[in-house]
Amino acid sequence: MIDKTVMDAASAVAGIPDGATVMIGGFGRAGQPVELIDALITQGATDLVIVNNNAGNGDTGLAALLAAGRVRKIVCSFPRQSDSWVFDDLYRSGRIELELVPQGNLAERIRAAGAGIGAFFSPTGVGTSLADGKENRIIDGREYVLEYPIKADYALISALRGDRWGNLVYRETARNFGPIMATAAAITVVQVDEIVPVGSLDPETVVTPGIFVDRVVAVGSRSWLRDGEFVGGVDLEGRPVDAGVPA
Amino acid sequence: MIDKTVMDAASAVAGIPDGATVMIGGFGRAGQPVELIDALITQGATDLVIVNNNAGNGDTGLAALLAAGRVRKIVCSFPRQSDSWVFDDLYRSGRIELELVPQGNLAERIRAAGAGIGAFFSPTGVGTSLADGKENRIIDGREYVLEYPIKADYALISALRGDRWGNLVYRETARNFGPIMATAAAITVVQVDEIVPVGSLDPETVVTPGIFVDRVVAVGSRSWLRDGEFVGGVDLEGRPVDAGVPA
Amino acid sequence: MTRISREQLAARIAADIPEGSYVNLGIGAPTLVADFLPDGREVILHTENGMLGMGAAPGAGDVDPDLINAGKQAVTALPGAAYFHHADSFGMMRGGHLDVCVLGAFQVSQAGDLANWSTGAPDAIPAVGGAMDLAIGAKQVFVMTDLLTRSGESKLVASCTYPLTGVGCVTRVYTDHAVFDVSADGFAVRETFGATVEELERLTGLTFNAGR
Amino acid sequence: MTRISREQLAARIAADIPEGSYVNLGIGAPTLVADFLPDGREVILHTENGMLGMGAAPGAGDVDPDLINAGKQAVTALPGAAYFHHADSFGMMRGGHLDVCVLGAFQVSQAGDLANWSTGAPDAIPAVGGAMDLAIGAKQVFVMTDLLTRSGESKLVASCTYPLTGVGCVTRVYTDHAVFDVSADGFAVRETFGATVEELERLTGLTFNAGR
Repeated sequence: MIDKTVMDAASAVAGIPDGATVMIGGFGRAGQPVELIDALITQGATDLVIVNNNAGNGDTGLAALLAAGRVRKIVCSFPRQSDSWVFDDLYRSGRIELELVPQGNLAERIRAAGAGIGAFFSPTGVGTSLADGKENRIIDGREYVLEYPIKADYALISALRGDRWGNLVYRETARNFGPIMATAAAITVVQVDEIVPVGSLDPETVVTPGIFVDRVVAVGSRSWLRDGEFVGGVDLEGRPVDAGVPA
Repeated sequence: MIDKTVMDAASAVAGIPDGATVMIGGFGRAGQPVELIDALITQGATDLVIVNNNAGNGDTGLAALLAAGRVRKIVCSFPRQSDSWVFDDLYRSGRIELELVPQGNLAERIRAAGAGIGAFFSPTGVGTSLADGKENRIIDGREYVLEYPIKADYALISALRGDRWGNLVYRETARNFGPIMATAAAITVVQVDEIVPVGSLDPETVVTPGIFVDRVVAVGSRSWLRDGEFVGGVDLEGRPVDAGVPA
Repeated sequence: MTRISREQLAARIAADIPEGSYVNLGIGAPTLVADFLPDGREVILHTENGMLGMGAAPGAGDVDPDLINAGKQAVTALPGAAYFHHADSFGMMRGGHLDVCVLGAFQVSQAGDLANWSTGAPDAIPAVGGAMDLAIGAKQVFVMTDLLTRSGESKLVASCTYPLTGVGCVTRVYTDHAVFDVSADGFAVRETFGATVEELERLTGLTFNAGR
Repeated sequence: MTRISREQLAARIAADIPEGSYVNLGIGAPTLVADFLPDGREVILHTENGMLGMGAAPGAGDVDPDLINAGKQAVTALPGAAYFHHADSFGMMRGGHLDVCVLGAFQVSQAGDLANWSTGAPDAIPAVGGAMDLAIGAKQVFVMTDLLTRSGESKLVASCTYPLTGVGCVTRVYTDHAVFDVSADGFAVRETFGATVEELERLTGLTFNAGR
C-alpha cells in the first residue's frame, strides 16, 4: 500500500542536508509551511539556498529560519515587506546573498524545472537591470530574455487536505506557489491541515496529483489559525498583527 | 452586467473569417465540440488552419468539417486513427496540408502562446525528423530543440458547465486541450452542457477562469450522450460504435 | 493651480474602466480605484497571488489569512471568483489577458518607460514582485501618481534615471494635475484638472502635445 | 527455442514494476501489462490524455465517452485519481516524474535509440502522438516487443533504420525470447526464456553481453 504520510513534522524534514536548495511555499504568510520550517530549524540543516517569493515575515516561519543563520542565499521576488526586519538586517550586514527575480519569471522558472523545459524566452524584465547579462532575442518583433529553470532538492509546502497518495487541494490564495514547487523538487514535503482517505478528494478538483508528492504530514490548523483565531498574520493594511519585537 | 452567453451555436461561431486559424478542443471524440463544429460548417468559413490533437473521427464533428473541404491545413500529433478515413483520403490525395507535432510539444506550444512565452527549449523530438531544421541547444548537458508558440484566431472548445462570466469546469478526460486552447486564442468559444448562475461554481474548482472565455453556449448533453445513450463514440477496443459508411 | 485628491484621482481612473474589464490594481494607491468603481458595473479584479474576482476588504472580524491580495492585505472573493497557482496567474498577465493594470510610479518617461520598483539607492533593499510582469503584460498600463515628488521634481521625465520596470509599456498617466497619454511623440495632455498645458510644461520641464 | 506469449511477457514486465510506481503503458500490447499487476500492489497508471489513477476497462454497459485512455479506449478512474489538462500531463512526462513507461517498438538500437512511430513508408500517414514525450520523459523506458518481425528480422539493431522516436532513451527491452538491458556497451542479456545467448546473437546478428 502506498503511504506517503509521515508521523510528524520532524520525520517530514528528515534528511535535508547542509547546502541543500529548498523551495518554501507561500506568499507572505498565506501558504507558508510554518510547522515544516520550525521542524527544519530543529533538524539543523544549514548553508541552505531558499527559494520563496518573499524573505520572511515577523519572527516566525521563514524569518525564524533566517534568524537562525541557516540560509546562505535566498532567491525571491519581494524581500522587502513591512515585517521583513530579520531579512533586512541580514542583508544590510552582508550576511545573506540575494537573487532577485521578477515574480512571474520566478514562477515560470519553477514551473519549467518541473515540466522539463530547458529554458524559455520571457518578455518580463527586458531592458531592466534584472535582465543584465542575460541572453536576449527578438521573436516575432518583440524582445525577450532567456530564463533558466529553478529546481530544488526539497520543496516544503502547505496545503489544505491531502491523502496517502499525496493528492492535494489548497485553500484560497494560499495555493500560490505550492503546486509548481511540488513539481520542481526532487523531494516534496507537504504539511496539510488534514489527511483524508484516498478517494475522498474529487478527481476533478485535485490541484496537485500525488505523483509530485513524497511526504505528507498533518499539522492540524496552521499557526495563524490557532483555536480559530487569526494570529501571526497581517491586518487589513498589511501590518503584522502580533509582530513581536523586531530583531 | 457581463454576459458571455450566446443564444445558439450559430451565434457562437459568428464572425470566423476564411483563412482563420482555429483551435478545436478534444482528444479523439472526448471533449470535441461537435455542435460548434457543425455550426461552423453551416457558417461557411473555409481555407481554415485547424489545430487539434487528431484529424477527425468517423464522419461527424472535425471529420465532417474536413469532408466539407473547409480545411487547408491541420496541425496535430496523431491524425491516423481507426476511424480517420476522411482525413486519410484527403491527405493521400494531397488535398490537405499536415504539420505533425509531438503531442507534448503541441500542448506546450499552445500553453506558451497563452502565457506570453516567446519560445522554449524542449527535449522532446531531439534527434528525430520532427526536429529537422529546428534550433538545437545543449543546456546543462542535455540536448533541446527550440519550439515556438501556436496561437489562434479562435478556439472552439467543450466544457461541462460554465457561467455568464465564462468560468468553466470540465468532465473527466474531456478536459484535455480545452484549458490551454482557451488561453491561446484571440476569441474563445465554448459549448457547455449547462450554463449555471455566477457563484455556483466553487472558486477552488474552476479550471478555466472566465478571463480566457469570450462566448459560451449551452448545447445540452453532447451528441454522443444523446438521450443518455452512448452514440458516435468508440467501443472498448477503440473502434467507432456507429461508424457509418467510410467516405 | 488646481489639484485633485488621491480619492478623486482614483475615481477618475475608475471612470475609465469599462464593464467587463479584467483589471489588476497595483499595491498602494492604485488599490483605491476599486472603491470608486460604480455600483453595478461588473469589473473583475485580478490579484497576482492567485485570484480573479477579488472583492472588497472584509470586516475586521472576518479576516481570513488564506485570502489576501498582492499587498498581503485581507480581501474577499466575489461570487464567480476563481483561484489558481502562481504560474497560471503570471501566465495570465504575461500572456496579455488583463485589460488594464494600474501601477504607481517613481518616474515615467516620454517613451512610456516605467520606473517604479527601485530608486537605486545603495542601501535600499531591492524588491520587484510582480511589477515587471504587470508592466509588460496588461493590454493597457495606467500609472496613478502625483505629478511631482515631495521635493517638487517631476515624475514625468524625458528619460528615466531610476532603474526601469518596463520599456515603453505605459499607456496613460493619471496624475493629480492632469491625465497624459503616452503617444508616439511624447506625452499628450488628455485632460487637466485646472492647470494649463503651459503650467504643466513648466512643472515638468517637458513639452506636451495639447492632446485631444 | 522457447518463446513466451504476449500475456506471459506482460506478466513478466508487470513483475518488474514495484509498488508505488507511476507508470504509463503505451497504446497496443503494453496496455496488457495492467492486467498482470498483482492484486493489492498499488501502481498508479498515467494516461497522457489527462489522468493519473486509471483503472480497468468498464463493463460494456458502463462506457463513458468522456473517460478514455490514450488509445481512446474506455477506461475507469480509481479512487485517488486526478484529472488534468494536456500541458500539465505532458509537463509531468517531460519533467521526469513517471517512473516507468512501457512502449512498443519497430526497432531498438544498441545505443538505446527507439523507433516506434513510423516505418518511413512513403504512403503511410504519419502519427506520433505522445510517443516522443514518453521516450524522453520517463525515468525508465521499457520496450515490449517481439524480438523478430513477422518476416524474421530482428527488432534489436546496431542502429535504427526507421525514423527515430527518441535518442538513447530505452532502458530495457522485454521480448518474447529474452530481456535485454541497454548498457554502455550495447545490449546485455538480462534473462532468457530458454534461448542461449548464442541463439539470440544468431537471431539478431548482434553481439551481447551475457548480462547478470
